[in-house]
Amino acid sequence: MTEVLEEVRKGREIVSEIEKGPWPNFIREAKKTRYLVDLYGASLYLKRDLFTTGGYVSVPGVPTGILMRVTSRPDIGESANVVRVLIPSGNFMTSDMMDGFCDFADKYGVGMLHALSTGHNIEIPGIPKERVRDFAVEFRDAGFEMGSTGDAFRNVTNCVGAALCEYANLDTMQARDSFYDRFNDYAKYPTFPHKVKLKISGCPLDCARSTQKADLGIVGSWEGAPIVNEQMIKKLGSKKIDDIIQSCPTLAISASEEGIKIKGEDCIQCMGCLRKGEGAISPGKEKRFLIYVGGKLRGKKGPLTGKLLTRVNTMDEAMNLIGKIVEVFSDHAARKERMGDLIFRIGMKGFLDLMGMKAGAMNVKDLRTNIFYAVNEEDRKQIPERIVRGEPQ
Amino acid sequence: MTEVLEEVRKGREIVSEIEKGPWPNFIREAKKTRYLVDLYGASLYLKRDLFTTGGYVSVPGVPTGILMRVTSRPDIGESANVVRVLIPSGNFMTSDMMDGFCDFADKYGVGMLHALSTGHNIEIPGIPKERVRDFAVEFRDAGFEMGSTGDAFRNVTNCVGAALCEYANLDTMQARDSFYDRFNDYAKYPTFPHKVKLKISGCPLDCARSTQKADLGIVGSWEGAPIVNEQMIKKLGSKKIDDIIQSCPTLAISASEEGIKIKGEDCIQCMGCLRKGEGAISPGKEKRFLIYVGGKLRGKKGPLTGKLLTRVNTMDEAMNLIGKIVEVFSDHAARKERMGDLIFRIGMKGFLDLMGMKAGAMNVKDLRTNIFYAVNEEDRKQIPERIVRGEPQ
Amino acid sequence: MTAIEGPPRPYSNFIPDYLKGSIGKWINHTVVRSGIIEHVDSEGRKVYSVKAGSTPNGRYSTETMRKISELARKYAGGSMRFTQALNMEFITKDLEDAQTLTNELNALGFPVGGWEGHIWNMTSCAGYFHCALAATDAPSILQSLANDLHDYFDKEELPSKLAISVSGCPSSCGGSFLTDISISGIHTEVPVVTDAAKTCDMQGTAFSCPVGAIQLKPLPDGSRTLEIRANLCIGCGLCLSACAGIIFQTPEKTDGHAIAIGGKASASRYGTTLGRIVVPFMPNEPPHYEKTVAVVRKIVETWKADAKKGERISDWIDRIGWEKFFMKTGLPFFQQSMEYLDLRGIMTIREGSGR
Amino acid sequence: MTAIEGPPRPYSNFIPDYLKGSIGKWINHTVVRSGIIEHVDSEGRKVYSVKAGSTPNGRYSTETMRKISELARKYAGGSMRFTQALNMEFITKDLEDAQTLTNELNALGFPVGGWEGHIWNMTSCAGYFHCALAATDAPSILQSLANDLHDYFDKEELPSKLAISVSGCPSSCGGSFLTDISISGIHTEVPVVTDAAKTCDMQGTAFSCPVGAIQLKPLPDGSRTLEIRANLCIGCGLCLSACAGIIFQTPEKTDGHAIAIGGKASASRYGTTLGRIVVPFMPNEPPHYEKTVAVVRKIVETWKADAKKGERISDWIDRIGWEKFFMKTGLPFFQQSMEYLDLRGIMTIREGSGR
Amino acid sequence: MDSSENKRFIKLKTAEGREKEIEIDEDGFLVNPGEWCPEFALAIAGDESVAELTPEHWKIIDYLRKYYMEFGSCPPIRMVVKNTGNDLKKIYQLFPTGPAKGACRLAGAPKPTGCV
Amino acid sequence: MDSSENKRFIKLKTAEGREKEIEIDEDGFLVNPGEWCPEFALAIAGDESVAELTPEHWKIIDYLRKYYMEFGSCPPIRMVVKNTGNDLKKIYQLFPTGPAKGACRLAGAPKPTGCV
Ligand code: SRM
Ligand code: SRM
Ligand code: SRM
Ligand code: SRM
Ligand code: SF4
Ligand code: SF4
Ligand code: SF4
Ligand code: SF4
Ligand code: SF4
Ligand code: SF4
Ligand code: SF4
Ligand code: SF4
Repeated sequence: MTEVLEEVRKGREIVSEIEKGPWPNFIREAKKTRYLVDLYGASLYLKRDLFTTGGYVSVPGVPTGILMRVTSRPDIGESANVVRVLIPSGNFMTSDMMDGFCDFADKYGVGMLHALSTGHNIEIPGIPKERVRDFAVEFRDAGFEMGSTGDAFRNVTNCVGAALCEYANLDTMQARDSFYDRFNDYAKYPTFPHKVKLKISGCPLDCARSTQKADLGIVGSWEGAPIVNEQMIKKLGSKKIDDIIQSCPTLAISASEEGIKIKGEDCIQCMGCLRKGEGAISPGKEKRFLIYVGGKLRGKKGPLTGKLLTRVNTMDEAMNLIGKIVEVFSDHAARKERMGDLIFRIGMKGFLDLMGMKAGAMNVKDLRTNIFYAVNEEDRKQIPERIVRGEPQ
Repeated sequence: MTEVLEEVRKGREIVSEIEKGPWPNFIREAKKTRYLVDLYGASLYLKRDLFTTGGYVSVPGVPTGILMRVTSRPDIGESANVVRVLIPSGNFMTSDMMDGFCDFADKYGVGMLHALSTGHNIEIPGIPKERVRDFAVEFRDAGFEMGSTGDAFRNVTNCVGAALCEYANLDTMQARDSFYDRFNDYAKYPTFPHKVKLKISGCPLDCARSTQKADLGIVGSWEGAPIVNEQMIKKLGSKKIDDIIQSCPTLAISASEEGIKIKGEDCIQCMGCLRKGEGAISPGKEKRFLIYVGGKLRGKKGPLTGKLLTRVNTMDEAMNLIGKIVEVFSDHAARKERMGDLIFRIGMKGFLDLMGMKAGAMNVKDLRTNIFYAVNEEDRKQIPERIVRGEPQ
Repeated sequence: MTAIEGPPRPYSNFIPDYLKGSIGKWINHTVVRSGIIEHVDSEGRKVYSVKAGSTPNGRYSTETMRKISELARKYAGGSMRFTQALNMEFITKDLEDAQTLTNELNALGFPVGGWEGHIWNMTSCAGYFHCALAATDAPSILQSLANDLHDYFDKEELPSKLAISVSGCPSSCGGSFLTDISISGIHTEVPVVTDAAKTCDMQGTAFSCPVGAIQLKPLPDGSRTLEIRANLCIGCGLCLSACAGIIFQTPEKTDGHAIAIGGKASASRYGTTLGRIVVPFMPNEPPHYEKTVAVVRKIVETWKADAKKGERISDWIDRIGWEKFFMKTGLPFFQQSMEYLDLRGIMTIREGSGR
Repeated sequence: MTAIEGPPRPYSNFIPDYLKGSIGKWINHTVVRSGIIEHVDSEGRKVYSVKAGSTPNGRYSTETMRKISELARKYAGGSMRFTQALNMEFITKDLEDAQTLTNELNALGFPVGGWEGHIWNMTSCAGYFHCALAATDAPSILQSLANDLHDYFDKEELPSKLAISVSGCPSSCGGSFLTDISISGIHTEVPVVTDAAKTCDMQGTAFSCPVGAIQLKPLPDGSRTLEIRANLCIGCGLCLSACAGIIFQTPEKTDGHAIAIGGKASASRYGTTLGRIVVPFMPNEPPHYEKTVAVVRKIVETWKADAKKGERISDWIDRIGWEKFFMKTGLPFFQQSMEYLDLRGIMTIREGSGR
Repeated sequence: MDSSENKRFIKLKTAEGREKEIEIDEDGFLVNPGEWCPEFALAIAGDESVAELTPEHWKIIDYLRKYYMEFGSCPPIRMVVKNTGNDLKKIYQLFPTGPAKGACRLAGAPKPTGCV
Repeated sequence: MDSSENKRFIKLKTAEGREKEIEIDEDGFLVNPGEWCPEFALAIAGDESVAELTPEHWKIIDYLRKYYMEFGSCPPIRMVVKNTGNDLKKIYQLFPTGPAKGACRLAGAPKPTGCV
């Protein structure tokens, strides 16, 4: 090597600035690896992304494909393909497992791990195209599955749930395990119109962000009032009890002999009182699982958060519904249309219709203000009748 | 008259049912007049409106026209034309004036007054077509103007304001009077693309509903904190003071030596504390007039409430702006397009552009979540520059 | 012919004399009883406003009106007014006058009431009584509601202000969508063009259609007629007011009214809100509209039982959410309340967690 | 080749032994200090979770990762996890281990922190570091922000949780729009089709465009090429991932990032919200992105000074409104934050009174 | 209702001296706009409180007719003002019942959509 | 970069015994889809871990080709399953690198848009 390219030199200056500072530093890490730091530096200097969607490599056993990455400046650095590795539920890994990943990264990659991707996979970057097949064989032999790419279920994620958290209405890790027991084909083979993400949270605090960044979200909850431990509540003292009462947005809580009384029909499971309760208040017994559909972030009309589809009583029902939803999605979405975009296009009522479900008050944030709406003959008969019968939703 | 028509007979039965009950009754009133009760009864029986838009009568001196009304069942009852009469500000009328209206209604109409229309005019219904001209001449001779029809300013309405109410930031009746001193031509001649309504409220409680059912609304308000009368506040006692503090949605109020302290920069002029204050809290000194645009109810996309255009410091400025707005409206609205529909079509920013005004944070309820938006070269330069300068809105 | 320009003014000519010195000086008001407010100015002067309920759509015989005018002469400085919400209002110079006036108004059949936790006002448009566009008869519906709920105007208490309005069609002249509870007529068919349309301003009629469903169609004889594209038409009925030759064919079957709740204008709490449609279609069933009255009554009673003091219907719903609203009232939820084909449709879908 | 189906499971094989007996039995937790939580189960058993900050975009050398793995072996039952927001988390069986571990992590350069009134997490996507779609370099921006704000992770207090995310483009892989403060890359030009597009799946590329701006254009020689209709294109950049032959021409001028605030997932208070764009465009100015950092710092400090305890940024804005937000932060209001050409555009207009 | 029962006509002499019957509706508006002739305007001017049709009147009528023939409708008043060089008051002096009503009727345009 | 520098070709014998050079891109996909012939598929089958092209393989390749000629793109896997009567697993047995990649390459369709 003779002269250093201008952009590489300038890039190095920039990179050495980024390397400073108190927070854990990705450049300091990268410099301990064979990662293309010079390419990265040049991209910062040039203010343009120097990676480009890579080509294609055929790897039997990874039907959803592998993320191919090339650079538009092979003179500075070449390829940077990456594999995504599915790890155990809750992102738990044993030390042995992590060491194993390190071994693979050293042998096939650039000696770097991406831990984790924001979709909660381990990524091993920098595997040259020629070595991907060999890597795949050896890696699968070691007991791991690659994936979370293509038009399939991406990695299903879950909060830590019952394994560590008193708010959990379900064992979320167990839920993810059984998802894969049942639906692995949907995750392995790319048969959907577009990717599908499922995230599972143990309670409405939604640490898995299943109401936001997932096509499908399951949130554990309950029906009626939270459970109040009378002895514990009384010990909290009146100031704290006041705090608890104030925390309820629907005013479901009032002071009582026993400390507090919660009107079950007024509770919207916001978790407010549980958070203030210091263990004296816990989720209700009648479990419910909220199914959200259609979250996605790159919306042409703005990001779309998940919409509540329905509540079911068991995780079994929830899983059945998931199966049904992806069928409907597969049958009706256009190519490369995410679930949220489908719902945006046909409307929530349209989606419920496809699902063979009836819209309920739980599906609306607000009612319409526009009086002009196709009320047809059927409606004209049915609406007053239902009023007379006071038919519940 | 020989036989009574089936629909009239059945109609009379219905009408005699409506005549019952404790609340002031419009049928009991109508029966004391020559109003076409049989026609009305028949329409209820037939479940179909029997009036139809009437023809045309030429009346010099009423450029905006007179509301012509015919019936589709002349065999039951013929015409029912109506004139709208502008009455004094605040809908105040002297007894003599009212008696005068009664005289006209007896002589030319059916002996009935519509007091008031929801647009706050006296209406004299039932003047036969042949007599409309004579009526108009005599009525104008008596000192009254008809109007509030056509593509012009409809009757401007206002809350009672300073004449009776301690919350008023302006003398609303005086404001309406001067509106007519200045803009009567706009009210008299139909030169707009569609009707324009202006309503004026003395404070943000908006008793004139100027933020809802008016193309143009002026709401008296102020800037900063309300005025607290320390002596009076202290007399209210701590329970009441607590109530006042609780009433503030922005938490602008805190307890203090002097009773309460209000952080002016946090006040959004919601009137909460004034309502609880029993006279101890009154509107601030720095008056502001909020200009709302685009309210209308029959929106094809749902009713449209008024949108805050800007705040000005004097009623003079407010009136100048009103003049400007109707010019812009006249120049840019399509035929029979209300102001609200125009704004809906071109967007608030589009409307502000036409007005030569800059959008400010006061114009938004929320900011957009959609990142895709035409940022052009100019913006790319300007935005970081303004960030650096921290330029205020 | 003396041309008068605009309404009679200045206003000072038309208000009671004893009001004049206090303008702009008011400092406090106290509700003496439902319908009577004492206003006090900075110099200690007092007046009393007396608010009396009005007939649906403000229809008065001149006979009655002359009596009212006489009461104003006797007790209210020779002048009276109608409020923004069309109640009668008299301003007396002392409480005794206010009370005598109240008795006289009652004797004439007019209740005195409103303010604070009461029904403040109930208004309706003309409906079948006078209008050419009505899909439902606003005055008779309002009469039924007022007869049913009148105790809340002057006797019984509610959590806060309640305003009710009824309009005969989506024009909402009565103020529908703005009041806490409102009813609005709705057509649900596509109108037809009859021969009588021949003499209409066809171009003008086409302009009148908010969705552009009306087209001019050339006829063989070189003349033109109007054509309504059914797939675009929202049945709004506006073309009927532009051209008498356009009519609905079976309004007795297809006309009805919708019920919306939660409108309010004032800046208090969450500010101005529009009514949202809880029942998208009710048939027209005069004289007493029992079903409609029952729905409204149910909403009022549920709100009364459940709301905290000072909570308007919109505030209440903001707090509890629609799901609880339907649960508590026992009203059925109609899919038709949910979504419709327009910009705001998408906004009615519930996203994410929370109410 | 043993085919494994799906991720390694059951999960019980991968968690510390001492956790197993307590699953589903937790009854309370207490934050011992920033980053350390004591969890107690119904039988009185306790464990401690230790949360440590991660590198931007989770990039670790195997050298470092082996050290971390060793710490897990020593102090956390031979296992560790990454949280939903990609911090490292270790579960120790006693407080002492938690504290020793904390010291060791600190020594390795990883702060222990988060929970309650702290920064809980800061995440970024790959950006220029690895991705083909980036309009801005997420990791270096996050690094700048984290260097600036790190005290709030473990030392200084904030009114409530604060989560920060940075994504290199609107795909928002980093979680933009979801977190209290988020930054997202944005392209502002129309891409061009180069010769290299020849071998792309043209039909598939056309499908990839969310607004249908891409058309297939037949060429004289019978083959086809792609055409981008500039008037429809929103510059989203999605076509670049479908076809490497499509590129932006002058990203150094036209690429930048937007700043959005107020996203949150939890059902608390008003429920899930999305971030709203307060600054629609900031230029890319590595290494330290001073302006961007200054804006974020300003927002954080203003919120800190003004919010009441427990108030997330979205709650705070809900309370004070956007007008006060701009007033208090002194940030300029950009017309471009206001309105855009789509369904929700109309919803950003302020209607009626109120916040 | 069969409208034929109620047919109304205006009888007039054309410039050429021919007798002509022109059908009008109950409000005096031309039923078949093609039948318009200047004499029609002359015949009904009185109804609209126009004593005499001066050149100033004709200028406005001509404009209205041209506009109507092109757009099938009466122009908005603002356009009349702009395009005939008269101010509003002047127009109302010339046509006391207004441009959109009286003047349009004289110009043979159909009945306006109303003032509601 | 001038792509001509990097041109790649596959040499094969057609059914008629002619020698033919077919241009491919760096990932082995046909550059000019018109040049496809069954021998191309035979020549590259091994790359996609297909040992032998049986009638079952050809049925799928034929379907893919037809679809590609009509729609200019590879069909979604769901459609392949539906229209060739094979279940998913079977298809992956036949084409271990998948229908949307390996099989499409054999059928001369362009490189898929990726798995991202
Ligand atoms: C690696 C990862 C970011 C990270 O640095 O950790 C990532 C990286 C990419 N994402 Fe992502 N996404 C990642 C999580 C996400 C998330 C967050 C999540 O899943 O929780 C989202 C937002 C949620 C959502 O799905 O909307 C996300 C929304 C997208 C989108 C937008 C899709 C849409 O329709 O809205 C794209 C573009 C696309 O799919 O066409 C995309 C595309 C991409 C591509 C493949 C674009 C490309 O071709 O270059 C990126 C590859 C980067 C690289 O070479 O390293 N990525 N992507 C994450 C891997 C997830 C995984 O392991 O499965
Ligand atoms: C008389 C009155 C109702 C009443 O019973 O008191 C009324 C009556 C009519 N309104 Fe109205 N509107 C009346 C106040 C309103 C209001 C309320 C207000 O002004 O405060 C509104 C809602 C606010 C608004 O403007 O949106 C209102 C919105 C309409 C509309 C909808 C316009 C729109 O574009 O949104 C129409 C239809 C139209 O203009 O094309 C309409 C049309 C009509 C017509 C003219 C329709 C017709 O041709 O039959 C009605 C005549 C009824 C009749 O013969 O008695 N009326 N109209 C009110 C007279 C106001 C006045 O004296 O100036
Ligand atoms: C008289 C009237 C104004 C007028 O010019 O006609 C009026 C006058 C007053 N209003 Fe009002 N409001 C009047 C219609 C309204 C309306 C419009 C309506 O009802 O159609 C509203 C807004 C609509 C709404 O629903 O939000 C309105 C929202 C208020 C509020 C806020 C109420 C709330 O719950 O948000 C107050 C404050 C209060 O009640 O504490 C208020 C308070 C007042 C007080 C009591 C304030 C005062 O005296 O300092 C005024 C009494 C003056 C008096 O004695 O007449 N006024 N007030 C209107 C009587 C209507 C009626 O007949 O019932
Ligand atoms: C560990 C983690 C779940 C996981 O499976 O990884 C987690 C676990 C807990 N969360 Fe969470 N939250 C986790 C991400 C989230 C997220 C997602 C995110 O930050 O990206 C959210 C929702 C997003 C949001 O911004 O709303 C989230 C919203 C909450 C909330 C509600 C906070 C609020 O202000 O609304 C609580 C309750 C609280 O803080 O009082 C909570 C509380 C908890 C507690 C402390 C509850 C408990 O009973 O222990 C859990 C501690 C378990 C532990 O010791 O690890 N967790 N939590 C995540 C740690 C993220 C991190 O590294 O910082
Ligand atoms: S979502 Fe609920 S159950 Fe799951 S970790 Fe968070 S707080 Fe616990
Ligand atoms: S969970 Fe929320 S809504 Fe339910 S009682 Fe507790 S604070 Fe109230
Ligand atoms: S709007 Fe305000 S000033 Fe006017 S009457 Fe109502 S409370 Fe008084
Ligand atoms: S007017 Fe409203 S916002 Fe202002 S201080 Fe009073 S209660 Fe607070
Ligand atoms: S609301 Fe409809 S029915 Fe009632 S007066 Fe207005 S236009 Fe007529
Ligand atoms: S009813 Fe309304 S939408 Fe239908 S044609 Fe008439 S004006 Fe148009
Ligand atoms: S957000 Fe954009 S730049 Fe970042 S990883 Fe995702 S696709 Fe790439
Ligand atoms: S940048 Fe986005 S909108 Fe523009 S052509 Fe490409 S995919 Fe379509």
